[in-house]
Amino acid sequence: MLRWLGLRIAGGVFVLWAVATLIFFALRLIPGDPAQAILGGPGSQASPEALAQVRLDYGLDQPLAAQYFGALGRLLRGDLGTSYALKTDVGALILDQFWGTLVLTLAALAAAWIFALGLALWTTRGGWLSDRVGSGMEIMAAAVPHFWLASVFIIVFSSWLGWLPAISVPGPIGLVLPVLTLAIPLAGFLGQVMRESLADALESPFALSARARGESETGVRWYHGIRHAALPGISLSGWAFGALLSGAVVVETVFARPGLGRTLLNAVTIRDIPVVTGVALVSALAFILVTVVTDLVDRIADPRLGTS
Amino acid sequence: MTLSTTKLRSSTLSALALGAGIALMTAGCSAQTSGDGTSSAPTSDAGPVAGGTLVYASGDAEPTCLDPHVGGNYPQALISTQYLESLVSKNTAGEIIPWLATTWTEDADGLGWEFALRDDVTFTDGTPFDAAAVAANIAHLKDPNTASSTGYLAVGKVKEVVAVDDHTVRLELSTPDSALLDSLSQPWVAIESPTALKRSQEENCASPVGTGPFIVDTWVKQDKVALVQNKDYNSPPADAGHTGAALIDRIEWRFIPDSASRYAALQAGQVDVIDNAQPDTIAAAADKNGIAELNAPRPGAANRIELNSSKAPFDDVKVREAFIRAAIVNDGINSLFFGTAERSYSLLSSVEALGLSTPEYFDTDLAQANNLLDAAGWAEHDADGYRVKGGERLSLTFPVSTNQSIPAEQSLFQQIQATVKAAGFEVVLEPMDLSSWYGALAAHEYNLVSAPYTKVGPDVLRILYHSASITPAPSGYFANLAQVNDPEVDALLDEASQVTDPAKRAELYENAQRLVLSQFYVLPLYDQQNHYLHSTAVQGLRAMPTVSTPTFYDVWLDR
Amino acid sequence: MKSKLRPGEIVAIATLALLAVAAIAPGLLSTLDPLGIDPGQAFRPPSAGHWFGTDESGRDIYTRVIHGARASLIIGVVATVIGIGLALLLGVAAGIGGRGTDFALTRVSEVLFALPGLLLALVFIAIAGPGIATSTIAVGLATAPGYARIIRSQVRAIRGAPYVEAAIVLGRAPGHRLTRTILPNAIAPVFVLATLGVGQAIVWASSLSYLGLGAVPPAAEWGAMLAAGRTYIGTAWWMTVFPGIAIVLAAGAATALGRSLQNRTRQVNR
Amino acid sequence: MTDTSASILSPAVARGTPVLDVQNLRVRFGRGPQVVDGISFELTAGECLGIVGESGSGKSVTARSLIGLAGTGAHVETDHLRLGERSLVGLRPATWRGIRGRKIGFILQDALSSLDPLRPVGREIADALRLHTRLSPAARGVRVQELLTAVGMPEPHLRARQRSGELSGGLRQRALIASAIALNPPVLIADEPTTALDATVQAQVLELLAQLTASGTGLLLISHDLAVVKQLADRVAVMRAGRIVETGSTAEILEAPQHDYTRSLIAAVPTGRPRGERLSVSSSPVLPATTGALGTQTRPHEPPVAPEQHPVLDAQRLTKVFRTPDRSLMRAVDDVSLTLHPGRTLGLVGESGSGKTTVARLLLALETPDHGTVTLHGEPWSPLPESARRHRRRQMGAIYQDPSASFDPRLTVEQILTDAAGNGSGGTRQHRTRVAELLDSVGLASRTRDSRPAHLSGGQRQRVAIARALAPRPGIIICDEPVSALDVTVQAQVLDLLNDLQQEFGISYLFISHDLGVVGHMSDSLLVMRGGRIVERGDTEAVFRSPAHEYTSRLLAAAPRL
Repeated sequence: MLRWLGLRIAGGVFVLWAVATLIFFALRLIPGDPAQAILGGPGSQASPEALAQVRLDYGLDQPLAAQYFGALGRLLRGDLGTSYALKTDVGALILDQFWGTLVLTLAALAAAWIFALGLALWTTRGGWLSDRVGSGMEIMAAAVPHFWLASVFIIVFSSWLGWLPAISVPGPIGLVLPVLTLAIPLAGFLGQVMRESLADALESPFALSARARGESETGVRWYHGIRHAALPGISLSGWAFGALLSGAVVVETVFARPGLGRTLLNAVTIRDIPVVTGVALVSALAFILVTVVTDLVDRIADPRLGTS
Repeated sequence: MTLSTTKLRSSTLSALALGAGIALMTAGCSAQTSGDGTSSAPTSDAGPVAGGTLVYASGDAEPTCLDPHVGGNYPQALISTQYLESLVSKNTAGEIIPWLATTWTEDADGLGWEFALRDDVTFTDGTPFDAAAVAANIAHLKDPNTASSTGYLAVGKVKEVVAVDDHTVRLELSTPDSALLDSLSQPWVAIESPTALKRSQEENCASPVGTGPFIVDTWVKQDKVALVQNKDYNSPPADAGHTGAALIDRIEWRFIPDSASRYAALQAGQVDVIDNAQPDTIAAAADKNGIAELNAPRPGAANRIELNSSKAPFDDVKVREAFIRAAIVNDGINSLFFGTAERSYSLLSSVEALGLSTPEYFDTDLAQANNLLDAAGWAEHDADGYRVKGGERLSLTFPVSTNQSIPAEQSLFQQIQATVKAAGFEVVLEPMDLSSWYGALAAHEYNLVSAPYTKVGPDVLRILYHSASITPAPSGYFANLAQVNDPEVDALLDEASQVTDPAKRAELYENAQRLVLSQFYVLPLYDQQNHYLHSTAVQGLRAMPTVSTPTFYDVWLDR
Repeated sequence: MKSKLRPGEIVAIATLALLAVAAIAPGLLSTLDPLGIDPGQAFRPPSAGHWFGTDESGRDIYTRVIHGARASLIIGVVATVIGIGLALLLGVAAGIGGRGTDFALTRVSEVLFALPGLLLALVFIAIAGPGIATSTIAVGLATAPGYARIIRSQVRAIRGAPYVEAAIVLGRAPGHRLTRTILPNAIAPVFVLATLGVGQAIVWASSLSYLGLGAVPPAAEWGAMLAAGRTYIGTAWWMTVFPGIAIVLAAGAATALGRSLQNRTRQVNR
Repeated sequence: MTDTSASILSPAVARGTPVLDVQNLRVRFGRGPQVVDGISFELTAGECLGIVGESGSGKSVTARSLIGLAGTGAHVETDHLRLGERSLVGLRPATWRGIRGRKIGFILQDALSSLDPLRPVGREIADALRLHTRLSPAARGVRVQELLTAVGMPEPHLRARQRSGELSGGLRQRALIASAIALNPPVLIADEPTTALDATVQAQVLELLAQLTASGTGLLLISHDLAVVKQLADRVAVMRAGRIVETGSTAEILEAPQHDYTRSLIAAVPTGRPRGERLSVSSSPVLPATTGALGTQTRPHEPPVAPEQHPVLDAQRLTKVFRTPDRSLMRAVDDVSLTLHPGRTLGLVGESGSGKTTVARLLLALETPDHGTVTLHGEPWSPLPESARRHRRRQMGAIYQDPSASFDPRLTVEQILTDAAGNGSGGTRQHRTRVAELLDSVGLASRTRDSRPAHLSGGQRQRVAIARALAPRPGIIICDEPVSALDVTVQAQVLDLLNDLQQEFGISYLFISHDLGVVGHMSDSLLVMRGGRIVERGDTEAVFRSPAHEYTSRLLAAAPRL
């Protein structure tokens, strides 16, 4: 297990390096002068002297290779650089924004899990109709764009009913709509997978064994079904987390929540390269951690994985 | 008195219904559009109450720096109006009035200005306000490291700043500048504490220090800026509603980019004031109790489409006229803006007293457009119904900034696209983000473009239509997007910027405007829309007559 | 094994057939001009004259939804083809290559996978400029790593399958095994994957449209219509509801069909 | 069994009392045919009734119907169904649940899939107690320990916390039995309880079941394997196509079978049957006949080629080391040498995990040996680069345990055989003739040529696999467990077919199986493998007569025989 963990960590470090490299060179392909982005962004009227000064200060006059290794060196020391637009430390900036997104995505992941599992347990093999209805709901949910769902929620729950705030407010109440918006499409995806796995489990010999032992259908679902339905959900959680980060870009914009998604969108719009790089690295890191954790949970939940 | 046409219309209607005089007194029964920069909210019977927190929701991009010297855009002006003050201000009649400067005189040759400063004002960090502070601010604006764009242009002609004594400052100019007072009234040249300016730019951006009624307390990026009351405040402009400290304790300045969320938050009571209100919500809010509107068109240029005359096909005035004659704008404005915007036939905002309105150049006439195009050699049509000349399709590239053009405006462009098709124009709309949009302009990859420009006074004409403004900054940016390169226009604008005689100045500007308009460089649409919706609990809200930013100094909360 | 179509499959196939008609011959379903503006008729709610109401420029939304099928389906299909095409290159190369190739290519797709899809799309659009073509490619790019993972495991599973070993025992050369045995078997499930992907690609592209980076107005495209109508959601719900339903129906029908194909292949292989 | 376990395991019913009485049980699914078509039997306390039948005979559905779990869409009817004095007809679901596990215990075939792989086995056993008693969780834990001890589970407290995947097959089956007998049910239904187990483990489990009947439980033992049933059953019912064709005491059935089908079942058992004796009844209506050019009833076995000739395949000191998931090294094959002579069959027997499949893969050069060499027809074979070997591949064929996985799922039988027969593309007359020839030689009807293997029966599939192996006209065929997934009568046919083909074509077989009976029947000489090593080798008859190694003796002793 330790050796496995070590390999995973080494793999993670490699992925981080590759992400940094990829993003570094990809962002160099974006048309536009980084010095311009530093000096007030598009449309500003920075003087040639100021641009020259900035190129010198930020090392933009150096060859690309030197810039790359410089950036890599700083990265190794944990320095993500300075935001072009905000002139602040990217690491600190991202740290500020990270928690909001983390809370949002983890809450959405949990909610999606509960919805998906609940719906699957409720409708699978409850008869032809309920199975169809359940799976239809999942397919529909998975096909709903976040921004549309968010709008509908805002209109219904904020404007018409006035039950929930339309924008982020402190406390859990402000999380309800953003989390629902992120969770429902994801629940559609997870639900489809969980339903399949649950249906397999409910037809498997061990379920027959349990019934032969006198277990009720509810009992079979509760003691056996849940675990098997959850298993593919756990494996998918790494992917789901990445999808949630994408969704967070939209959801944070609609609900005016501070967070990495909004930071990313702003940074791309104004070509704030260090911030884009930083967000990419942090998302990759978060993704790697989540994957390692889910793999770990997978292995604990399902000993078959360790041996096969 | 400068009233917007909107105001004129609504008051006229009211007057017809209720009789002159009473109409204005009772206009507050429901929320109505008023274009004079004061809110239409019903006035409360109770007197002003001190205290409370106001939540403001901005739809603009969050500024990257709270110091409007750095860069200098409208979102910065909006927020800095609450904590920074300028030397002079303007009243609703368009006259310059004292603020941090009490009196001023211009030298006979127009090359020197002397300002007497208030001697009882202190910055909120304790630094006294004096002549040295003014000098430090202008130096800060002119320092390339500040990277000022707007303020830098405003003080462009200031050669030297001399502190005559502690509370008298003299500005030496390189050439006379008739727009100097207008320029100095803008928030982008507001006066900041010289002590604070000595800090790093990162620090100064996060908490600029001024003399205003509020103080920047904290800035949580992507979330909000918290402003707190300046208890020792004593320097309101001459047209303010009261003296002493502001009435509310605190402002939470939030950034809600999504217009539907913003309006929903106002409806649900999570925010008190929103800006960039969309036309349909303004119309909807008019029927709602508890929500009022503040309409404050921005000064400077009207919103307009500029026709790039530097390259084919718009290098031919006939083609430009044909386009303008073919474009049907009014129907779209009526339906898309729900009566919240009035068609403009002027280069300048309706709040600019010297604006020239020429509806005669903008009659739509498809037959004439067709004739003009035939005459210009675009006589053939291709299979899709577009005109062609020498194998080239009459195609116009129209980059649209999704950050700057609101959805209704983007829809209007689509309608123009559809209507000019009847004359055989193909318009290719290219929505893009701000960086790409500036990139397209810098690369001259456009035939049509709509770019807002806010500046106090008619001097904006010089920036937008003088041939010198075709020369790009190092970033590639240039303001004369129609690429008007007319020595006659240049001469008129140069002279107007230097004369001191108001009548002469007005005449010069009128001639310049007529020249530009008659050559069909520009299709004016409407004023730069600047609508605010607010809860009726917000009392005493008004927009500064300078650049129409709302001020919360007189505001109190009737909750 | 041939079995009768289930009602769900019939509904899905009927929906897709209708969409195909709309995409190929929209004139059969609506005679109006999807781009024809009429400001005097703006913001009309659904009525007998305008089944789905009109939009902010007085265009008939029903007509636009019908005409939007082509653009949206093209976006969905092209983005999926790009995504799966890239994934095939990556996945197949990883699946059939040696240990080293597999390791390297798996890391590559892991790297892409570790980046949120929207980030990849945003960066790509920033590089290539916005528009319908770039956003389609961006969606393809963003979805490729996910497909690559599935295809790779598919190819590896097939490569280790007894029937491939049987081909070795029969003395088949690696190239022969690849083209005659591994690829044909690996690609079949990819088609299923593709039907699932089309719906998702449409949803992705609509999100890019919402962020202002998608299809160019006034082109009738569902995502762009949805994004445009969202501004008026409080006052003209029909502007978002109908294109929204179209997206959900198209994505849902494609997904439903994909899933039932998946189930059928599974049953056959059992 | 210890004293404690005896008390734990005795149901409070006197021996000889009827515990289960079934009259005219009929089951069908939906509008389908009767899967179970009117069967009747009675089970008394302490008695074991064996139900023997092949796949599709309806024996499993019968078993499930008895506990009301025939499955969705099943229509179950009986004249009467009594558990002791109580009728089980028309019970409500809740009442059924009170009976299952408490009054009737149920043991399914494969314990790996019949125990939830994600839950500790202790919990699975405790579930029965949770459902039917008011014991506290702690008390349940104690009882689980007792039960595990009673079923002979070593280190019960440790095992209770493990999941089924972590247990060996035998221990797993014990855990499953423990969960079924937790409430001392008077009736125990065991559906193929030992099918997936190695012979030695099977013997242990059967012993455990015997102890249960000895303590008074009525056992309904369902199996396809007469030899297994013989070990335990007092009476046997032979089932076929939903009906009981013959019933009687075990001795009567085995020694004086009345029905043809029973006779064919008995005849099909290879254990102890001399080499060359036919096992199948060619007129058997169950499957397409194996007649044709090859079909004669019996043919005395004569090695067609003299053993002095050069070996066709020779392996010297093969060693293969694998890395296990926990990174330790495992010598899967350790210093194995073997020689295969022309026209002869070399048997390789061993239990699961003994390394016999790895030997097959080394010989087929699908794995490269870490040490040792393989020589084919006197020339080097492995290790060699694959490209040097490829053109000689056609000299050696292979047949696998699971034929369905070994066919490309896209291909039809004809395509598979055409592909195997030549390197060119199919469709020519020559190819069609060859396919017809191959189908004929394995006794498949020519209409199967357009089917896909997935749609054929298990026996037909294995015949296709054999046809494919024959297609390149190889001199050697490696058969890895070729019959272990098949029913006895089908197994008999396939084994006969292999023998016939050897007679006709002079093919040499390496015949690998865990089933000593099958290997004994098929091989001229024999290798016994355990833990990667050959522990015994020699002439088959000699080994059976006087095994030299203790392990071989144990295997021989454990193998059920008629």
